[in-house]
Amino acid sequence: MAILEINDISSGYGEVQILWGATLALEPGKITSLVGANGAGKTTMLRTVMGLVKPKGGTVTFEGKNVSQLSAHAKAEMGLVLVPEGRQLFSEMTVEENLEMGAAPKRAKARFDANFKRVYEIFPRLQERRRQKARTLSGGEQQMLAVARGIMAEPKVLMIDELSLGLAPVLVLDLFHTLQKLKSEGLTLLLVEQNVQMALAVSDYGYVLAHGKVDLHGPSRKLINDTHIRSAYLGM
Amino acid sequence: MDILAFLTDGLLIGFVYGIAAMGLTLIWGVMNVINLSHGSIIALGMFALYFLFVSLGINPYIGVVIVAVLGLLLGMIIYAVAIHRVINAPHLSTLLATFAVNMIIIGLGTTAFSTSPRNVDFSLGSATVGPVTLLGTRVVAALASVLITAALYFFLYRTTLGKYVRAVTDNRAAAELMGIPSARVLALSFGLGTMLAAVAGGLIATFFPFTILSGGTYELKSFVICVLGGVGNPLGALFGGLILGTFEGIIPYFLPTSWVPVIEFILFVVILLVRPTGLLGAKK
Amino acid sequence: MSLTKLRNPGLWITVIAVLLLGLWPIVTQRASTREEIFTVLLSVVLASSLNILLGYTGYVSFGHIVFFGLGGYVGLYLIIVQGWSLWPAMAAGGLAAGLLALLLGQAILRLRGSYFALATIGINEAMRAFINNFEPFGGPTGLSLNFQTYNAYGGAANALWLIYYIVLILALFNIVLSYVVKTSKFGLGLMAIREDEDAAEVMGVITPRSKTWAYVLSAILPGVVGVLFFFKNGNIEPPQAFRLHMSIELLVMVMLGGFGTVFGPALGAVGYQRLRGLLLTSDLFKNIQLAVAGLLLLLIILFIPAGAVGWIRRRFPILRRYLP
Amino acid sequence: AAQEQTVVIGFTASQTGKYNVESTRQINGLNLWLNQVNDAGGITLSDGTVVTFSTVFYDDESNTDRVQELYTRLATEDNADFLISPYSSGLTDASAIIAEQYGKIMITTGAASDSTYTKGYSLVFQTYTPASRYLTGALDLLASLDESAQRIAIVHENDKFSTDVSTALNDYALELGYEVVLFEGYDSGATDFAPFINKIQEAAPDAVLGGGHFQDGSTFARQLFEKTVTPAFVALLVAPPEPSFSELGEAALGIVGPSQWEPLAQIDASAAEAAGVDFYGPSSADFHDAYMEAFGEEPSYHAAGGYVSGLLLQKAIEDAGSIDTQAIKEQLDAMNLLTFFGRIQFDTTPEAHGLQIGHSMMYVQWQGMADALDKQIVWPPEAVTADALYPIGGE
Amino acid sequence: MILQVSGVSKWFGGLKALTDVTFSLQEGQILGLIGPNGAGKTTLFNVINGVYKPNEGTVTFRDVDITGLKTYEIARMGLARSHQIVRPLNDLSVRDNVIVGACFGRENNALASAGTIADEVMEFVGLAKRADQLAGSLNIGQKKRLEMARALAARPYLLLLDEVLAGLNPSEIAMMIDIVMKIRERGTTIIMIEHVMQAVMSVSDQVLVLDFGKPIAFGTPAEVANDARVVEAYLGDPSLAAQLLAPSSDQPEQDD
Ligand SMILES: Nc1ncnc2c1ncn2[C@@H]1O[C@H](COP(=O)(O)OP(=O)(O)OP(=O)(O)O)[C@@H](O)[C@H]1O
Ligand SMILES: Nc1ncnc2c1ncn2[C@@H]1O[C@H](COP(=O)(O)OP(=O)(O)OP(=O)(O)O)[C@@H](O)[C@H]1O
Ligand SMILES: [Mg+2]
Ligand SMILES: [Mg+2]
Repeated sequence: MAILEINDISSGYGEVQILWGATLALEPGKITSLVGANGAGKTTMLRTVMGLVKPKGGTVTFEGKNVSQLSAHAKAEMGLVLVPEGRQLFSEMTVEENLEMGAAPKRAKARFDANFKRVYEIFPRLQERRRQKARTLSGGEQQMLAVARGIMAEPKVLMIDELSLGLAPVLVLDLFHTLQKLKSEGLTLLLVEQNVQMALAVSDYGYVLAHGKVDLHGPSRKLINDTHIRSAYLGM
Repeated sequence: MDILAFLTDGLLIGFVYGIAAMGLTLIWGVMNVINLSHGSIIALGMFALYFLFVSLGINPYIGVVIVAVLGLLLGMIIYAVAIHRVINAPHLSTLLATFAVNMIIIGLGTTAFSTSPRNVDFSLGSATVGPVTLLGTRVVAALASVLITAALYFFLYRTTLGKYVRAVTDNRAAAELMGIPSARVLALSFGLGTMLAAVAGGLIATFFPFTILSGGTYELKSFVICVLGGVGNPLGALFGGLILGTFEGIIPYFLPTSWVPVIEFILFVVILLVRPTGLLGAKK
Repeated sequence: MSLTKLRNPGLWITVIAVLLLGLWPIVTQRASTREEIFTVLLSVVLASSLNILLGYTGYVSFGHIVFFGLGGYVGLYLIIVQGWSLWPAMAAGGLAAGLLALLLGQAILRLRGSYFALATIGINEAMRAFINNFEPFGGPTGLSLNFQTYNAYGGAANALWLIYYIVLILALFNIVLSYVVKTSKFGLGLMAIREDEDAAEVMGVITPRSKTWAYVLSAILPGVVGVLFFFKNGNIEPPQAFRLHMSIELLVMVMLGGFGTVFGPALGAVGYQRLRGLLLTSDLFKNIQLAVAGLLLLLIILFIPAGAVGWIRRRFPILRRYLP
Repeated sequence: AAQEQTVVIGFTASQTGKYNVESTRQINGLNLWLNQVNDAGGITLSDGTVVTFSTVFYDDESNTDRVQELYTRLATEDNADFLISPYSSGLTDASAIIAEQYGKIMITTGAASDSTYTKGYSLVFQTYTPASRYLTGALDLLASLDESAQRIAIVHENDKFSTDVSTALNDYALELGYEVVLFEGYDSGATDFAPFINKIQEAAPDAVLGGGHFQDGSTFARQLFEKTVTPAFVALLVAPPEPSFSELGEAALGIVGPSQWEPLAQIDASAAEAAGVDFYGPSSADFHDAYMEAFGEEPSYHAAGGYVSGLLLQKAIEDAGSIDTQAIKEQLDAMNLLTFFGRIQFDTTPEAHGLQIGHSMMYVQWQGMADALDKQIVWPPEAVTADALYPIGGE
Repeated sequence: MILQVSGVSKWFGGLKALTDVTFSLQEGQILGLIGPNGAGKTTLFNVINGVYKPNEGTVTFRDVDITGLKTYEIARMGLARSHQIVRPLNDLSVRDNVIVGACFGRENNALASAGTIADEVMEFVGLAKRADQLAGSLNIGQKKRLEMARALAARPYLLLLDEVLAGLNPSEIAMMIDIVMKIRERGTTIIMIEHVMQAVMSVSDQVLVLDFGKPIAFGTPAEVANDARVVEAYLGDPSLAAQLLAPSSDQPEQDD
């Protein structure tokens, strides 16, 4: 049984339609990656799932419940959390306050202290900067904070848009290891990545989005080794 | 005659200015909405207190508490009806919306109450210390504003709900993604700002006569105070109020009273230029 | 700037719309229509001027009326006390306003966002309070014009028509001006400032200079029409000359019509002033006109927050060309 | 057969904005007059036409923006035959230009400034005692009460009306040999007079005169009392004659105020006889009762001003026997009579045409006990209803 | 020598973001600027183009000391940059955004000629199709390209690129690299900050590595990649570094 099902979803901005009936499902406890060219509609998909963009058609089902009509905060409350593109930090609040805000869902409160400790372990740099305003962090530090804030929400499904964006290589490697660890603790992950190679390497299953539709999907291993796919979809 | 008297009178009124400004600075700093209905809401607070006192015979200080509750409700209603739709719209839409609300309140208020002055005939007596005469009502108002400032500060910077308020203002979409019900939080903030305005009105009504138009003066002063103290900073509002009050108290000692506004506003602009984020620095 | 730009149909649509409105009382020769349209055209000038600062540059001025008031005072002083005629007095009013903007611009345009808006309030109030104490301008009593002054312009009736023609010409001029500014390199720099001042600087826009000139440009015509208005009004007093409320109404007009567009502020001025005018004189609403006007305004804001022209531009992108 | 004609009276009222209260009372007064004339069957002109009256009015929102627009509309679209001024001198100045330009007679009320009438108008007529004589009587009163009073403080709202009044008062005081120890204005929006009062205390005057409008005046009085600063004599503009001034309780006690008209002053036909002029219209008492009945509140002098502005028009029409502007202007120019409002006579010199020269102020004072205050006329001597309380608070 | 940075330090309160950074750059070169997150790379750009005034040290651009000049003065001297956190002029069209760059940059073009330049540059970076769209409605990748286009339109002598490759997929990266090479061919000097190693290593003539605000290595890509301190601070352990650098072999110009 999939934990998150996105069924035949269509959406766009104003008159412009971006998604044309995309379907995808996440297996619980697995890492799924969603790849595709620039402008394919990956970000739009995530925003639509969260309800930041109103779907024009299709449904989103989370843990068997139809959540298409719920607001973003209600979904976050249920454990469906997005680390958005462009970070979207609370720029005038400190690092620590940003993390606190991440723990807004009730379910996150119980594990607040543990999560706090954990994200500082993953990103010691954030601990050093904890009283600094998010606005003044370096690009990479902001990215760390965005991911850390997502983890603070104690999600059941964590969707990350462009995890590796602007991070130093050493950190990217670390981070993918951390994701594996989170997965082993039962978290379900959806990664949207430009670093296709790496995304497919850590994920169990992959979807390829092109022109607002899912063109292709399958176990990551298969995708990554298929030369046709590599050249046609992954630009490799 | 002692300059002390000038100073004390200025400070006492300063507390009240501070609390009148606090609602404005809260809504402005926290929600980034410049609330042009601030003045008329202050006036509604005055009228609410007046009717509670005159018609129902309720003690003004119990009245102020009732006024606070009414103010909170009114604010949430105004938010839901007039502001929610445009809170994320570009540019100054919210400014226009509150301007329209102001027109409605003043229009209806004038029809209902006319602009004839009302007076809450209530006194706590006065005490004379040396050259200084202290009025009971003003002292109570000053104490109340200190309490309210402390409470507001605590709320915004120490409680989770208060932090949600700041988070929503900072980045509404992100707040939603983090599970913060942004619409409710915004309504609450606006409600709080309105509540403060109404309470300020209620307190002022205990010692000044007023009309439905009286709020305008306090609105203007509130703008000045927001700058002195830094927009969005409740402590700053109190501080700014005290400075303004002190100016108003002291300047007449040296100069003709009619120069008070000239000096006051020039100083205001100068301070703005030297310390754009307020004397205390804006806390956001 | 090239002449081909002046062929833009959008400019001419706006000019012709205002011209038609302006000609209406001239054709009908009805004095009361003239007065109604005078109020409207006056606002067109004020709102379009403000738009150069507010709409193009993104600086919100709450106290723009200070230029109107100062211009009016300088002009009336010269006419009444120094015996000047209307024409040089108008020029002097505009000049005074422009100079004030130039001086202030250096200082307060360093402030951003709300802080600038607040400074403009401070300046308006300081000016009002100062003139209240300034004896040459009559202090609180203000200045008032002798009825005989109008004789030099063919009597009061003729003077009122004359003033009307002038304001019509100024309104048309202002629209062309704001179009020329908008489509110039200078205007592009202003809009870059509006969108992101720091980024604009990084691209080489000399922001202090551009902002100051925008401020000056937006101040001159209000100064000129200030002289006209108070000359027509016959007297000037500080609270009327520096009425903060009117500043805010100007903001409303700009926003209502469409922030940053050429046609928008004119449309907003017409819409707002006629709405108020009609409510004031309507038998049904005149007793509660203020509240009704507020309600209508609120509905407009809630349903077309980008202003009429902004809304059309967004809704029908093809029309953008025609609505600069 | 008798023809019938409706004469239209046009004006703007401040239904919103800061002049709302005064303006509303003024309009109430005017409407009372209008209803009374119409109920009595109108006025019959010399050609037998019966004239009745109707009004057209708009809200001027207490500011000049649209005054000219609206008066032009009244004069040209609504075909108003006669105009009444808006409330306040500033708005009246703007409207006078329009009245004069369209050749409409305008009776002004609530517009006290002298300057309006020195600008060359020929059709504008003032009902109020002008600002230059508004408060001078208070000094006469003071002189009659206490010859030793020497030091006076003049404190006023910094607006046109109050400044005009205070400047004239200052001149008069110097002329009488008083020492003006403080002459200072305060901003129109002022609510806190504490620093101002401190200053007064420091100057230690025998008398304080000045003020502005109702709200600042009553606030000032209240704060004087609360700060226990009580000069022997306090006279304030506008506020004290208002019936609701008594809501201040003890703080109102002893405060003197100039009034254009007072119900207590029994002005009727017999008074006219004594003065050797004609009397016209209702007596003070009749007006008072009729107003009470119509509006359920005590008439203030603004209400009386509104009423009398219509009454003067009526008188001029009757005397002219026509509604021709020129004929009526002549009647107004020649007018010299007593009404319940007081003497009425207009200046006819070109320098100050239309300025009110017949009417003069009365001065009232709140007396009695704090919870049962009475307003008494204390000046001029011929109208006095009670001896002035002096000094305030007793020796 | 087009740029000379000598002894530059910048601190924010107690935090030393840059300490005594010194380097110089030959005309026509590409300098890669790398280092861990928060190393001070963007801050260095900000110091060079005048956003921040350094607490110590000087910046000399084409033999003129530009330390402490305003950003617009520096821009007009022929120094353009892109922003890591994109700053599009949202309510202007893509074309107008680029025109701003052309108008106010070094050449101080008139509107008409700026338009021509803009069209050319948009074509160059692949934004031509979006010319009339509002900049605010672009997605991140497109905004990055817009940043680049605006900077290019200024026809600068020196171009500072802050992570323009982030968020692009491999084929797009290849295309961008192509663009960068072409810019250099035109004679523009470039400093680029990047975390995409294959790319920096393949285009840079020199690489400067910052760590905690201090330069820890400076040299050719190969020298830097083999520097032990760089590997430790930035790339991770050597085997991973090798793995990272590996794909660059089958990288070049495999466009589609
Ligand atoms: N707010 C918006 N308004 C209008 N169009 C938009 C908006 N945001 C994105 N688009 C357009 O929608 C299309 C899809 O964008 P989206 O961000 O979903 O792509 P993506 O797959 O996430 O791309 P990338 O890999 O660059 O992040 C793009 O063409 C973009 O221009
Ligand atoms: N305005 C500021 N106030 C305080 N600290 C700041 C400010 N700007 C930057 N910093 C800090 O300075 C350090 C250097 O930041 P900088 O943005 O230069 O890093 P960077 O090398 O560009 O990193 P990244 O690769 O993550 O973008 C960071 O730790 C950042 O938090
Ligand atoms: Mg994306
Ligand atoms: Mg950086």
